[in-house]
Amino acid sequence: MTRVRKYHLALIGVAGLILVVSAVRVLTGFNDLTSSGTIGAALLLAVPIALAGLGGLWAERAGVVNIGLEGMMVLGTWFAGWGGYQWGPVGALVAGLIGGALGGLLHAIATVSFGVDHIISGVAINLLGPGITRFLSEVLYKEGTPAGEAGAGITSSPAVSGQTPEFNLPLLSAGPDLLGRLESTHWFLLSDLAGILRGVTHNVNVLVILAVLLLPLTFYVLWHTAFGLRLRSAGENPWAAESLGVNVYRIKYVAVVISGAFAGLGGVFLVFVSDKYVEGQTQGRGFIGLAAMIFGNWRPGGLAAGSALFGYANGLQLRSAPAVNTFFLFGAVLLLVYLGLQIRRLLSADRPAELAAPGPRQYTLMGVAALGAVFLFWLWLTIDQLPNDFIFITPHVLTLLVLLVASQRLRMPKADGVSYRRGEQH
Amino acid sequence: MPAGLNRALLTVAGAAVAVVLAIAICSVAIVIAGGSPLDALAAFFDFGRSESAESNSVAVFLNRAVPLFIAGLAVAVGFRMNLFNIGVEGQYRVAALCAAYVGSTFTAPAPIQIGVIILVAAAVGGLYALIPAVMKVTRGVNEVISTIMLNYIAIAVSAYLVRGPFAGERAQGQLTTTTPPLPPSGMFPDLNFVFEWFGMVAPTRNGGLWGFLIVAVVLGVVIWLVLERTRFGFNIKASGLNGPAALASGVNPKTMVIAAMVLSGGIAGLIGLPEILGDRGAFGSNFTAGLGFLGIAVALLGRNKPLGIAVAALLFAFLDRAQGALQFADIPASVVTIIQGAIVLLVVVANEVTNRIALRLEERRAAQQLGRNTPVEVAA
Amino acid sequence: MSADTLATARPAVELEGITKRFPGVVANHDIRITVQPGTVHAIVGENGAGKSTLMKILYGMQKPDEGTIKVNGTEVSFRTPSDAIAVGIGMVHQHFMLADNFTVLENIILGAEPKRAGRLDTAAARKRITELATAHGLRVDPDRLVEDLGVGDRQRVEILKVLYRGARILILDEPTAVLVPQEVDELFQNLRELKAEGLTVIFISHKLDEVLGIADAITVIRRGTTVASVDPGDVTARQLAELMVGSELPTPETRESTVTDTVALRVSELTVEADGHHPLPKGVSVGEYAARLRAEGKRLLLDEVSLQVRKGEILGIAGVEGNGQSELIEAVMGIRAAHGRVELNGRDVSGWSTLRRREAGIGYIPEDRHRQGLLLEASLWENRVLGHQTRKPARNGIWVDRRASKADTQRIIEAYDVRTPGVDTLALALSGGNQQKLIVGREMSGEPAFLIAAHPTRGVDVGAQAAIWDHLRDARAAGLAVLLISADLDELIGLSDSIQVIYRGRLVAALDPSEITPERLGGYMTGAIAGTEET
Amino acid sequence: ACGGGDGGGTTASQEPTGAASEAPKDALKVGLAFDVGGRGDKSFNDAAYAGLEKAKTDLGAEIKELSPSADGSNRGDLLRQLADAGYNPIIGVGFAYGEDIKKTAEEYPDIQFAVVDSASNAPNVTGLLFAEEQGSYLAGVAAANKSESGHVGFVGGVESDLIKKFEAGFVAGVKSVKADAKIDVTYLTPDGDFSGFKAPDKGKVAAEKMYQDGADIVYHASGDSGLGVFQAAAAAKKKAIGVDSDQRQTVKETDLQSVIMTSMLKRVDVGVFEFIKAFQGGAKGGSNVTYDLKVDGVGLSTTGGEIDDIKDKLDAAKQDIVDGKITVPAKP
Ligand SMILES: Nc1ncnc2c1ncn2[C@@H]1O[C@H](COP(=O)(O)OP(=O)(O)OP(=O)(O)O)[C@@H](O)[C@H]1O
Ligand SMILES: Nc1ncnc2c1ncn2[C@@H]1O[C@H](COP(=O)(O)OP(=O)(O)OP(=O)(O)O)[C@@H](O)[C@H]1O
Ligand SMILES: [Mg+2]
Ligand SMILES: [Mg+2]
Repeated sequence: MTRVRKYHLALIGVAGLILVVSAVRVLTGFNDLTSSGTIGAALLLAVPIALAGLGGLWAERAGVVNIGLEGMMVLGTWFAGWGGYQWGPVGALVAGLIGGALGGLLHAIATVSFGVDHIISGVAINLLGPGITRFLSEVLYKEGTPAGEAGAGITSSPAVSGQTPEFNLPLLSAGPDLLGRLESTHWFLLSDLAGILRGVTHNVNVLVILAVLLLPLTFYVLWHTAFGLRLRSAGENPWAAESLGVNVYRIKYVAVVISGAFAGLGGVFLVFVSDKYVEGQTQGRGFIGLAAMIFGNWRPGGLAAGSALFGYANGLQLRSAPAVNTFFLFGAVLLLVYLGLQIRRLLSADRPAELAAPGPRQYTLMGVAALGAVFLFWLWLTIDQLPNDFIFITPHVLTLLVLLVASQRLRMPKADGVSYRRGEQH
Repeated sequence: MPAGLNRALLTVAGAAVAVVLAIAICSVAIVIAGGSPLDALAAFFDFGRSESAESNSVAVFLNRAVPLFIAGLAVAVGFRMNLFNIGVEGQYRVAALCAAYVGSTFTAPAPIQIGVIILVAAAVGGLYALIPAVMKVTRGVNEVISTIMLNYIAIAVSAYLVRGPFAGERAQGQLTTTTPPLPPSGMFPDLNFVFEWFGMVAPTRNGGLWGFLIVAVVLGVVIWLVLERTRFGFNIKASGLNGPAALASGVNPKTMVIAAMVLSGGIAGLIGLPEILGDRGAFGSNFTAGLGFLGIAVALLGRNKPLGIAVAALLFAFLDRAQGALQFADIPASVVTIIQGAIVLLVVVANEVTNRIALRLEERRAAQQLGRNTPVEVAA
Repeated sequence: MSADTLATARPAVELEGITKRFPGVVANHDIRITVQPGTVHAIVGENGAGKSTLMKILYGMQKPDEGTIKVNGTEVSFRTPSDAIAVGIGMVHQHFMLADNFTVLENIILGAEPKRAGRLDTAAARKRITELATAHGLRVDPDRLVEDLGVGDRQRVEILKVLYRGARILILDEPTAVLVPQEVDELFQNLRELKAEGLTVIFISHKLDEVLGIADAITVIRRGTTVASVDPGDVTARQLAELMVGSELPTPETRESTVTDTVALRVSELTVEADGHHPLPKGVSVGEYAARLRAEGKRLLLDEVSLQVRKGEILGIAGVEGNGQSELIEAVMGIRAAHGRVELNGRDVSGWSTLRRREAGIGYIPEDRHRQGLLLEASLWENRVLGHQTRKPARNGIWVDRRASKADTQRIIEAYDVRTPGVDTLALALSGGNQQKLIVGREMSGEPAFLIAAHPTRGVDVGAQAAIWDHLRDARAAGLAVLLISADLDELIGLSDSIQVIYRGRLVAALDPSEITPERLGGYMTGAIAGTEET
Repeated sequence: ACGGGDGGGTTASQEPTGAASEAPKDALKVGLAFDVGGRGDKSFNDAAYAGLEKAKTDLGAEIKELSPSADGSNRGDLLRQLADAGYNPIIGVGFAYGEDIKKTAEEYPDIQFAVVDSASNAPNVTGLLFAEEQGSYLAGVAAANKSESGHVGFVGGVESDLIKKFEAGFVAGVKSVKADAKIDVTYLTPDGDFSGFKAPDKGKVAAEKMYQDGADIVYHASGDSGLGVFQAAAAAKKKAIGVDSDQRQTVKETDLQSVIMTSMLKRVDVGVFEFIKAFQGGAKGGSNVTYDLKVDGVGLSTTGGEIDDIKDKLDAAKQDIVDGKITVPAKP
């Protein structure tokens, strides 16, 4: 009941957002705000984050904090590169999954079997991942080795042999490319919708599709299967699960290994994008994925939103730095909308007058909102282009702002991070 | 007191076993790589053949330990109360930059000059840590996310400042931008005289043994006192062990979050100073990065206690120092990272195991006393 | 397992020579119990006597070191609870084993999920649960979140969990500790029905009159071993208690009244909103604001609660858990934001922090000692410092005075008979009763003017209980004002000088403890008897 | 800090100093310290190594090469360890060695040092500088001439001063041909965050945008991120310009090779080798050797022959620079 209402609210929110973005786009002429290119880039950049986030989700829903996602992702990239050059894309996929899963297994052994603090184990894995992969490269990729002949170096693997297929929506995003045409008309709203739709359907790599499908799949498995119920119970109250005959250790092991495999899959994705393993190509995405998961309230939908926001901001910043300025205008419009809603609430006649009497706090808030709107508007008018250094941090700042505003109703699994031992409840 | 002693002995024994295991694991890796573990072992203890090389190696080793130790302290203050300050990395970057710049804008007698630099660094680090703290207490923003984001922001902001407002003059043909150099009074005197006590030649390495080592030691003692002996430290410990109980005891969790975070950030601000005041005299865009992340490992390895952190920092520095020597012995230098990771993991596993044994012993003792039904006098 | 006709002759459960050692403790030693099928079999014993351990062994959560278990005549060996569940044993634990963020349905089916094509078949589960619930008179809504449920509801969920698995042998470990009499009656009614259907119930309780009321057979355990098997018809509660501890059952009776005229604590119009605290609009009184919120249909956790406690008085608050007593004490402590006024010794402390209130002389025995009362992984002396950081003897300038704190901890250990090897022992190494005595001792030190005592003897055995009661009475005689909250109605009636009943956040009745029975009190607490204020 | 393969160069190398002469081949022990990333990065570390190896085969040198730790904090120590082990000369690869070389050189006045990408700052230090802006200028000329849309792009890995040199030269080169050409410039990360050299996905996104907007040639100076630029070019069926080494040869993917119209060569190998050779000949430090167009220390690769048709224009531009008629700016 409430779920449905929440879901509807989210839809309305998204619709409103698209409307505002569209208005801002028309107003400023930065078509990149909703162009299919930006959306495609956002997808490309969001997928590895989302995969790492899914890794975090699986582990933390089972009660194991996984800050070692970054290290597992690094393992994933290396193994994907190594498997990929020998056996092609499928080899990369399998090897990367196994690489990440091995990292997860290590984490599981430390945290589940030995009860080590989850953060410590994760930090250690973040040290080990780069160390081990560097070592493997130094041994297997040095000059004179077969891989070395195939183009490997100590910081990169040979290229993955073979291609992964890409897909289009027939008619709409390829061939006659109806969506593309609609997009290039730059009509209000219609073009935006077309751009967004085309962005997510044009030349989409099979791995992107796989990754995106993993989100609903995760939701299904965790919330609609017996295994998922048991897994979540390990994160909420493992002692209750234990008392009902659930093998909590096994569940946690499975969850953490899958978590590692997801992180590894994120690594595989990165390797597919660059066609080979490049040392350091994860660039802290494990951490960002973790952040996206927390941002998303330990839920697949939320983490998808978090990753999408990050990917979008990152993509837009890379594609069109000046368009980042429109965020000022965007912020101003949002503040105005907020002000409008407040004023409407004040003026609405169907409440007893004394009830509607606003407190000083409310007036302060409205004042701040008004000032903020003016200030942002002024920034938008006066700043031609921000220094590049500030453009780079758009995604990070945006994430912080959204977190600040979306007053936190986050709820993590109750036994998340708790060291569980069979037969010792507290 | 036997219980405490037992616990300590068990811990040390466990740690020793863990280190040996980590070395064993790496030996296997080295053998697989076609090297000889003995060569590797020799490389770790190979401090050079000449006297000056030896002194230099010792200086390098200790100099590396100093920032790691400070970083470990910074992280530990937060971790003690379950506050995950992942943002030490960004805090020290911003702080080092601002301190180096402010220090270069004036000239004063050395104690004042250096004092001001240290204060600025601590203040900037603390202020930068205040951001996530305020976000946490006012809006409930998870500090793990906010500090991760602020790390990225710190990189960009310092890149902007060091090339813009805070930029110094650049020599012709030089491609790194730095803040203006510190005046000589801003450089911390070295501790090379210590080598003479041990009958070694002073290190020729520029900067020698960094004098900031003394600040670090003092800081370590102060932090130990603060954490273990003061009311503030007690409140931090209580908040970390049991938040609701601390709250009920009258500890204001918001104040504690802010205080601990700012203290953590303030300490973090000092991480870059040994290098700046001891050697470089300026902050540049390729200033040593990653100390904040290593600090997490060091703090956790040292169990968030100053003495433990000191040991962990020395261990990490000792291993790091061998990077060159290992390559001379034709052994991949990445074994150092592997050993570090393996030690962190194995030491905590050993800790966990020994802890459990110690707890068993304590419970048994408690139960036996209980069985005898007689109150026992205070164990010291 | 169904009790087939042949098996009726055989005992449902036979435990023989069960021994279980923990490091340093023999929890169970050569235990022998025979439980006949279709009976309610009670097990009684002091705290730490080994009852829970024994039940955990029977439920496969712990392995016995020695001894055999026979279920329906066949010897069994359990590795995990699943093995026990498979032979038809179910257990309701002493502490609730529920995932708060799950629905009732999810909690019930966990581990025995109905599936259809790999998918959770919630429809089938809901149907089954509703059937079971109606068949046994256990009212629950399968789709509510457990965190929104009261203790009685949770208890029913626990029992449903067991029935859902088709258990024929039910173990109930202290199921009544948190229930009010009406709920207890309801539970017993359910148990009798189950018994009539041929199920076997093993029942643990510290409340001996309850035991006598429901049990068909009683086994007494002392210090880990069976000391007697008795027929409830042959013993009185007092005899039973003597068997348990070898001493008389103490009753919490206040002797002469020590109530003075000086008001120590005055609480007026204390109001707590359910959906977060909002500041009062300017110029609006608490009463108006509360009325406004009520008109808007908002829930109030505390609804204009006013009371006063005089020096030398113990004011008891009776109420079913979840009716606002936690909020009341937290608001008085300043842990929770609230509207209204709190005055201590005539001074308005409403705006004060928890720390300042504590410094002004409020002592606090929290309802959950592990959650709010102790640092389990810290030493006893550090636990002594907790809550007294800013006061002598713990404080010395900015430092914690370790020497003085340890010495004072030693004083508490002796004065309150805390059984421990020393002040450096970690708190978690102590048993619950000893932990509680330490907390009571701590909160009594520093001569508080006013004490909040929430469930001061919960889960504490009779001996320790008596000691704590004595301490409370002595302090009262010395002029201490006490706000007592307890689920143990005997304790509440016995100790209090006056009793107020809290129901849905409101004080609904003021009662005289000398005239009230637990049954009537329970009536007020559950809203069965409403509105009439006896003053 | 950018590149993608050891320089199998096509440009003839010339002697930069002309000071080299025959010398006894005994006891030449050359030490070299890499930049972060180290040996095997298929980039300029490997280019430096190629020069070192050449010294080994051609000059009979005994060589030792070391890589720094991941955070680069031990650069100075590596130099000292080489010095203590008796290596002379010693080469530091990368501008980050500038300061460390200076200090080490003061400690070891009897040893000759060289530093790639940074200026000499002590009497026994030789600065091996490369006129990347000049090579980039030629890349710009080539791009402008080959571009049909009059719209080109530049992707820089990290917004550092070194990479800005590339940008400045490229922009100047393009403008010299088509003053009204549109030039998109994008950097992937800020200075200090060196992940921009290892982010093919970001390179791809940035270049994709340029191609979508109509650019038909994109020049990259972004290390491994350049792979993404090439992929974007391949997907858009347009062209890209590689950097540091002849990437048409070093990039192994055949579909990517064909999009690499040319590469801006930076002959670190030549610089290193020539320095060693000069040392053997008795040359002393204290000055810089600039590898510019004049000595073919920078230039364009011609593999694939895609710029053969504009060879005369390129030669003319080159001649103008060599003659000093054109001064290429080193800052954007
Ligand atoms: N997991 C354990 N590890 C060590 N000792 C234990 C453990 N569980 C129980 N004990 C010990 O066994 C004894 C029996 O405990 P048990 O919980 O069975 O008592 P109980 O009779 O249920 O007491 P209560 O009435 O308080 O519930 C306790 O004194 C305790 O010291
Ligand atoms: N899981 C466990 N591990 C170790 N010791 C335990 C464990 N559970 C209980 N104990 C020991 O059992 C003793 C008492 O525990 P128990 O929980 O039975 O106390 P209690 O009197 O029932 O208190 P409470 O009412 O708070 O549960 C303590 O000495 C404690 O150390
Ligand atoms: Mg029990
Ligand atoms: Mg108990």
